[in-house]
Amino acid sequence: METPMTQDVPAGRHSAPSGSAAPLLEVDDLRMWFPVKGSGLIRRTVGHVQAVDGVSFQVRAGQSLGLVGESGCGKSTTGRLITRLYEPTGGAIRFEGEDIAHRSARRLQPLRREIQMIFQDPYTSLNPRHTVGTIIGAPLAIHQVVPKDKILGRVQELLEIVGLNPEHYNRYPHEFSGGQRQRIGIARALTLQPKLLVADEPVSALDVSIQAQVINLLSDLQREFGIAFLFIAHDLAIVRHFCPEIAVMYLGKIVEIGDRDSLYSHPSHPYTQALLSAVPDVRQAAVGGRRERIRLTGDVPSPINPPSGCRFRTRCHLAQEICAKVEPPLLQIGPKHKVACHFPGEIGKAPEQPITARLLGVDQHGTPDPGAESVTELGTGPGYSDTWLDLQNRTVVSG
Amino acid sequence: MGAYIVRRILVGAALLVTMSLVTFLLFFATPVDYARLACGKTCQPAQIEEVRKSLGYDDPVLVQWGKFMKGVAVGREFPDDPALRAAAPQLVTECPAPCLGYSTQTNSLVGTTIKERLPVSLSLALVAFILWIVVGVAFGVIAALRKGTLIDRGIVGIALFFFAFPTFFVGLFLYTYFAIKWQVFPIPRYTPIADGGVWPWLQNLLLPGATLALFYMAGYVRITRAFVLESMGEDYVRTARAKGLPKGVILRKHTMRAALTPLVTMAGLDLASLAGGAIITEAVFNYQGLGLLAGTAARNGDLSMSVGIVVTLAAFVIAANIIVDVLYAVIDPRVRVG
Amino acid sequence: MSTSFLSVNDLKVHFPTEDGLVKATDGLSFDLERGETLGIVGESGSGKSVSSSTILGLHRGSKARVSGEILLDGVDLLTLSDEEMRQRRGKDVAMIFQDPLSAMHPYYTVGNQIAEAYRVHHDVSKKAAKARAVEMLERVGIPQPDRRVDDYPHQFSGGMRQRAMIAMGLINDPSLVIADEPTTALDVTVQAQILDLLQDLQTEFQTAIILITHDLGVVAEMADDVLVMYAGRAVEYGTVKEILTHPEMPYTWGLLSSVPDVSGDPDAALLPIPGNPPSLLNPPSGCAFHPRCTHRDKVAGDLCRTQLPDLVPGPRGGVHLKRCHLSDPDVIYRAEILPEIAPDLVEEL
Amino acid sequence: MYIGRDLANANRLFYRSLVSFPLSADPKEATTPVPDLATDTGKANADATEWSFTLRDGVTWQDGKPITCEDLKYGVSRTFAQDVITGGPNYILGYLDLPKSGYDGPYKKDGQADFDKAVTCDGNTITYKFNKPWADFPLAIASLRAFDPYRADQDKGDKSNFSVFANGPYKLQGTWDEAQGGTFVRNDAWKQDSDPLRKPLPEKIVFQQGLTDDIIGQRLIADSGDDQFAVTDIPVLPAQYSQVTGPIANRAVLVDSPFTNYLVPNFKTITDLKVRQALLASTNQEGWIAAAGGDKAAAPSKSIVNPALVGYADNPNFTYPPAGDVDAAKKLLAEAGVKTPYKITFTYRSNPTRDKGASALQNTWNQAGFDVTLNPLPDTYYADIQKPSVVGDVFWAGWGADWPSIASVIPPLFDSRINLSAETKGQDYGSYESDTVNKLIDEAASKSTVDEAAKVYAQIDDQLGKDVAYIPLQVQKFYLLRGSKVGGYQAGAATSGYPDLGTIGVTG
Repeated sequence: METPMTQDVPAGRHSAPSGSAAPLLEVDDLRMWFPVKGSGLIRRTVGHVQAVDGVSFQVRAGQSLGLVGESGCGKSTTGRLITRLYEPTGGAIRFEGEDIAHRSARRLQPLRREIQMIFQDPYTSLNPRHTVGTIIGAPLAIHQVVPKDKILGRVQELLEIVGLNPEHYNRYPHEFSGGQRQRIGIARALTLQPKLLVADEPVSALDVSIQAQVINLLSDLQREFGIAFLFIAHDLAIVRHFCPEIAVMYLGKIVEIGDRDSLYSHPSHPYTQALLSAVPDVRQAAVGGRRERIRLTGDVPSPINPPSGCRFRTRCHLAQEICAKVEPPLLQIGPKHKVACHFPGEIGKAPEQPITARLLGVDQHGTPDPGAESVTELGTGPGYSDTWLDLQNRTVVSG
Repeated sequence: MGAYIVRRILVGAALLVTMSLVTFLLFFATPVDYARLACGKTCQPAQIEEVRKSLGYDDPVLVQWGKFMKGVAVGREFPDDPALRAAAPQLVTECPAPCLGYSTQTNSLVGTTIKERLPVSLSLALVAFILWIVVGVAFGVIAALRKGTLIDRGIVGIALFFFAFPTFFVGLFLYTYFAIKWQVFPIPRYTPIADGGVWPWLQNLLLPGATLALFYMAGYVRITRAFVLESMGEDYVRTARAKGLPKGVILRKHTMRAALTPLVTMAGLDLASLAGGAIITEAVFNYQGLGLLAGTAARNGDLSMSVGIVVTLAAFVIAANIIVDVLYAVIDPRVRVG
Repeated sequence: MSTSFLSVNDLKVHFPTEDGLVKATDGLSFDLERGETLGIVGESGSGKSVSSSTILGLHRGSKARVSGEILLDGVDLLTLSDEEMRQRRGKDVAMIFQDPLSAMHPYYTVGNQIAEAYRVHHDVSKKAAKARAVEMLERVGIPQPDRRVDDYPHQFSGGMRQRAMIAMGLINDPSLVIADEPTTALDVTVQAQILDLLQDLQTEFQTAIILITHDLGVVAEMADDVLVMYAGRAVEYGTVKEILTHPEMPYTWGLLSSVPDVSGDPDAALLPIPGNPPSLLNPPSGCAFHPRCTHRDKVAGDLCRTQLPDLVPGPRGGVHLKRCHLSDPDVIYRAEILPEIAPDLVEEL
Repeated sequence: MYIGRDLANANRLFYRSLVSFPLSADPKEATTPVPDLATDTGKANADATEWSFTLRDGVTWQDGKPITCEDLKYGVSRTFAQDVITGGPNYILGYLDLPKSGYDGPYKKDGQADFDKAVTCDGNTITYKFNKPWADFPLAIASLRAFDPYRADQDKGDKSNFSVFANGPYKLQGTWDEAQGGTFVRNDAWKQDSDPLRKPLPEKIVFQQGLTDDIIGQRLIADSGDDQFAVTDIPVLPAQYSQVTGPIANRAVLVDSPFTNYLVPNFKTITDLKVRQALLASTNQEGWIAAAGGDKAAAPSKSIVNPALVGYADNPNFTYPPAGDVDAAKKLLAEAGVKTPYKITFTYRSNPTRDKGASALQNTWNQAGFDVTLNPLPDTYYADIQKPSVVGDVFWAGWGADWPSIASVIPPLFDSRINLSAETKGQDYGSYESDTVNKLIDEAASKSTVDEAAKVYAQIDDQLGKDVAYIPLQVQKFYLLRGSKVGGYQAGAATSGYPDLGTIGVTG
């Protein structure tokens, strides 16, 4: 067994080391199916957009989980489910051990203080008719956490924290630049000292030079206040920079999840590999021309009728018969690394036989094989177990 | 699309039923005793009760509404009095389905009266509509193309001027000067096409039409101008320029089509609501359209007529909504439904 | 006298507004050869889009005051009549816009809009133009082009729309294509496909491409030359390799260090550019970047604030122009910037 | 048909009555009925409970058939079919000698035998039997159309309202459009020698309805085209008075209308006679009239009875100057010993003119020591103020007599027995209740001649004045324009102040 695998995951620069304590947020088999109405006389539900379909992950207190994927993969829906802007179709959202997936609006009220959201568009997410002071102070007033006469002081404190002039509390959003507006959004999210921030594309609408300012601000806040982040973005480099753990989503499912190093240096799902290879790299200037990359063909299929078995198979160069028949489980292949693929492996090292067949009780074509032994201890729930499948040796190892 | 239209029509019909009920409820919610009004000034209480009974106002509201709905569905007789029918059948009025009721104040079937009045309002609405659409849109486009110039400001200013003046003033002004003093136009009097052909019909409609059009025109000038300006700033217009298309083609094909689409909605609904009559214009020019009829019916407490008009107008507006939506789908492929 | 295919000399685009004169582009010069790509980078409002749409003559009919020279194949586009320019627009010079959903007319089919671009410059039947549109859609990699040609833009996916946009831009085989943020709104995998496509077409037709982007990664992989713009002016200009490996202007440093690197050290710092982009209405005196520049102390006196530096060759010489008063930028970059943003590269250089 | 001008026009053009008012400009003469279809003005028995008329020979309907006594009887009978034909002047229901409940008209014929006893035909002579004296019955016949003949075979019940089956010199051409009007042409079946009253003058008479008052004024002022032959019953608007000058003024006439405006104190709230007298004393008729448009619109009145009515006399109690006497009012309030300012609410039917008039009244009342709150009500005014619950210490009202007799003024307005009940105040808006007055009303009704009755009515009016049961405001005037080519123009009491279509011809 190679030593690096048994080592602790290198913690991110700004994040506290992960403990063994219960996670702050645990999402288990989360599903969000939006009904699709037919166009007939009676508008029957003719199908469902399977926006999120069986997603599981954990976020520990003060930690960051990055959620990446292309548009329509379900990452934003996941964020909205966790802030309970939607009620999920199925699965559990455990926040500090309690399932909040189906809590009533009234009982969610205290939770709204703990989980806050930062939005992508700093232009539309702030009410143009309210002053910045009102916008930031509103949560304080609603939740009655601070006496009325103290609200202004707290607002100014928050403005200072996010790097804005505290004297500008009586200005309106349009008087600020895009970056400043995003800071206002962040200040509003911080008002109630949340434990978890869901940041949905917090910088993608900003100019490059401003993006870095906001990212650094978020890092500082996380370090200072110990806030956990669910960081949703399509920019792989920014997610890598910000999050020590990252999940890659494709068509409503997590296809690969792991610590930063495992995922970016040893991506084992063909989709992750394709995604990473497609990112234009400024360092290529030294070499000139385009980088080698894995070309994906076609578009992302419709989430209304996703492909059978592995959802990525229609665009995958590794796909075989089994991929259409059996959905690959999210299999742990390292201490903090899981992948959902029948043929996982780093580029060029994919196995020729499906490694999952035996585990799933099927033969290598995906046909049920009663003789195959089913290995049940390799769970697919949220979090990581102490045992995993070593890809090179095809053995179960424990750390 | 077919299913969509059918569904919309069904929803519209349900809406009509609801509206008729609401009208009934509103009517009976007013503190006025219409039987007392109808009875006249020397009425004794017993007579009032008799009148109430003969008007059918003695039943509970819902029963009256139920009778109305039944009339719409299968027709009715007025008065619904078998004894009278046996004694003096000439006094009983048949009202075949869809029966909108019988007005004891105009002594006529509501449906018949509405049918008589509708062409007046429709003619007026149509002429006004054509005037304001043609003139309003044309000036709106000119203003947009000459944005910021004197021409632009002049057009918008004049439009606002007419908008600001009350309709009855503009109407009286046009009537007094163009018809009475200068006699440019004949004294307006509704002349059905059947009576004198298209020209007298139109000629008589020009003044009231213009009165109405002047009011609506202002809105259309401004909206057209805004839409055209907005459309001129759209990325696809820039794309069209980048392709090297000539200015005229860009204006016609790319700018105008997008700019005028939202007008379809406005225009359709405005036309539909005008079908219900423009009370003030009709009053000034003595055009006995639905608007005046509705006003009189409301004033006189003529429930049957009021309900009939409300339902007719609602039908127009609902129909216009459906047509506009369908038109929209034809114009804008994005809103096409499967 | 330059003999380049495209030669822009001292281009100025000024907009008189109620609040004053906006110098969107102020004294811009660059050259571009056939088959080559120039990347123009900068923040929003730096003048990159204005400059390129001026090349296309899109400023005509607006209040813009334009001066300088835009020589395309020796002809100064600014001296052409409106009609002459219109005839070249879309034929000799084409533009590919970002956000194709809004850049395409929602009411007309994709095929109609592509064919329209062809018919306006070629006297052909509608049918022939449509056939040509199908051919172009096929060339840009749209599956079943004969069927998709009758689709509306909203029925296309984002990537397909951008392909259609490219098909529209290239249908007349233009010798110069201006691509304005052609991949900004797209996912990375789609972006890669589009960039591949542009490159393939360029190889095939020897098209000169001006690629406007804020993504230095895209520039690194696509462009031969790069022009960095700030507040309407070029602040650094040269070959991609030269500029991106040895940047000499603190603004370029800022752009490089604001964006994390997907392949470098994951723990490298982000060094944001402080402050906000300047207003073009009232740009800072001297070097427009000086209020945000963390290196201005290294220049003697008040030079950065008072004097606009010229766009001149830097100390490394060659095709590398920079507009900065710093005398030893390369040293500073290697000593102060690189160790922070790419510690792994310090040794290599 | 129950609108003054329609009643008058109909009589002049197409519906003849047993007796009619003559074409006269003299008010006295114009309100004295003369024989029309009947050979004389009717014969009454001693106590005027029975009236007989004999039809003239040679009178026919527009289809040439003679008018019969049965037609007259049928016409009266229709009024009883209240379940089919609603509204209209229902006096006959109270007068005709019939059992209380019973007859329901000629259609269902319940109680027909009773009716046949009350109204009898003997050849060409019709006899009406009443349960009480009806001295001014001929006035009612001449004014209302309820006693006109009606052909049973032309009866379509309620739907007959706008159809005309004529027996006068004109008949309806085509149909009558209730909103627009209609055109009348000569009735060939009408014979001049059978009609002592009418002369066919114009060939054709076009009624145009629905025009706004403003437009009518403008058109008559402009006097162009067909408008030169036009007459109208719509008075010139005060705003247009300034345009009616020079030759235009020659085409205008100012006539008294049968309409009066008056105020009623609420006897339930203002119980003190002195307070009512103070109110009366400080009532500013002049201000009210000025608001209405001045002397072309109205004149101060001295009684609720219109001067054009038979037996009119000034009420001796209304002697204060038209502008009111504030000092006298102050004194009366002081005598009443009430706390001033004395709070009252003035309730009236709102329109811009009356709003102005109301504030003029308010002004002087306030000066006199009242504290007046104005309570303008919408169009449903009359129905509203009949309810005992509606707030008001003083109510505005208007009245026009149905026939030119005080019998159609005082009893309907002040007989508490027919008006007051738990649910309604009827027309007795002030809840005035006086046994004296009720008794006198009975006495007046028992008089068999109009003149005798008039004397009793004068007594009643005096009593009403003493009690301040009402405060007179104005007699409405009509300032009427006509086209320049209208001849024989006459408007007056016979036609309720409207232009008399029986005399109008065209000139030039």
